[in-house]
Amino acid sequence: MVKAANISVRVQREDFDVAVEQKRITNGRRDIGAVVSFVGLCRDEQGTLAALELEHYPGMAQSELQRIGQNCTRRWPIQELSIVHRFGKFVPGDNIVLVIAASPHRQAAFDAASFVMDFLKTNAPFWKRQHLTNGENGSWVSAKIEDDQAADRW
Amino acid sequence: MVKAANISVRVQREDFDVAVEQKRITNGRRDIGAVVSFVGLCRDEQGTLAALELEHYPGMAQSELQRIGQNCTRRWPIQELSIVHRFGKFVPGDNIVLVIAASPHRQAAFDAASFVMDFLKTNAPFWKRQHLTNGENGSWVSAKIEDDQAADRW
Amino acid sequence: MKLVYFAWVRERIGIDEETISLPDNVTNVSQLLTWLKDRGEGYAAALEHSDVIRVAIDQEHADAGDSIVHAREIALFPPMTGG
Amino acid sequence: MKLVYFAWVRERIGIDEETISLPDNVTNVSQLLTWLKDRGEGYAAALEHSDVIRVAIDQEHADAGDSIVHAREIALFPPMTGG
Repeated sequence: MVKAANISVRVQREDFDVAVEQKRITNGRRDIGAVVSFVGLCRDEQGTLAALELEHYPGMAQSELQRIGQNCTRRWPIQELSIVHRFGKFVPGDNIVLVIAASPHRQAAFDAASFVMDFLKTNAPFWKRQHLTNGENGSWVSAKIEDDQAADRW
Repeated sequence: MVKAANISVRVQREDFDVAVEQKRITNGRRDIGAVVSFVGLCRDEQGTLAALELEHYPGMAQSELQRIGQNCTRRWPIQELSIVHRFGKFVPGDNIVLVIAASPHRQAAFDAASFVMDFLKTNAPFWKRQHLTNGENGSWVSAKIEDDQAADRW
Repeated sequence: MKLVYFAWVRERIGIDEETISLPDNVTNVSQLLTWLKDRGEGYAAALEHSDVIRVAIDQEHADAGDSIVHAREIALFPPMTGG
Repeated sequence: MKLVYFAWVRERIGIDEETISLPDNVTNVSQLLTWLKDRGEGYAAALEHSDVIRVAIDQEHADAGDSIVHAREIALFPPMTGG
């Protein structure tokens, strides 16, 4: 049997260190078989993005991520689940979000991390606005239909 | 357009450092949106396993992982793919395998890492034998039907 | 009752939050949106396409028919784009 | 032609590798397995259930009907259990 999952959720301005988070999960344990980590970064393929600003709903951001985590660990045999979501201003290359799932089994770890990301996209109260290199500032990023579809598949 | 993927494959006795591998992939880049990493560890839930020994087919292990990597990056828009597989002796908690996939898009990164793990399990020439805490030594781990099924879904 | 606004809903309405007293006949989420729309130009612009507006009651996602009678804090915001 | 063995195939046969000359009528993978089975007790034990034995020709996975005529190195091993 897999013991009840530990769920850790943080909403913060500061950067995170994937290695530190991963070590906190696996250190000294003998029962973890698979660790899947997802890092979402601020991306700029065409050189048009100067910065992203991420607004969030304090309090609800934390509790909604916790709810997503609980739904996830009810569904898969997960030993440890960590979710870290940043807010504030980002330039391309910056870390935005981290999800780590540890399980005895690889498919559960993959599914859990993927599930959390899909629901985080559609349900966690964060909003992005972009500042462009051409000086155009402040347009809000539109929600994607594909993100709703990704969450619907679970 | 996503540029042709860089595929890095290593078969080694030494441990790997997830953080170092991940940094090598993302450092100084602005075009990566998602990094999925998978770490497979030597696991012992019941306290019966003293150690695992991993035998491999030198040369073929490397080239088969490379082939799996190429099949993967042909299929998804992957920017960077790293595969590290260790051989030798392991105790519970030790790292065995690492797969990191970087992509502009999260689903591609998840699928790529999962695809590589599924085919690595069924196609990469590595064999595990277990040494038990009760002194029983050397029995070979049997291949799992579920692993073949996991590879068949792609 | 406290109302809080985020992202372009906040920008169009022009304030982060406000405390209001609702008329007795405004008891659920969709009635609240209809009532707010008439409070001025900013509200009308923010709630023009009220079907895309998401609502949270006491920091949990809510649907159009959900009761707001016992709510302490109601949030209005556009579809989320985090991650 | 060089033959290499891994895991319990290696253990049952009792050697890591060997160089052999094949008779002219052994030209594909399944003929090789049948021929090897008759070479002694260890071979018989290793290849008892020859349908589970995996074969690689020059370090690429091969099927039962694949030709071995131009092979330099043929490997025999059980189903893989890495990862």
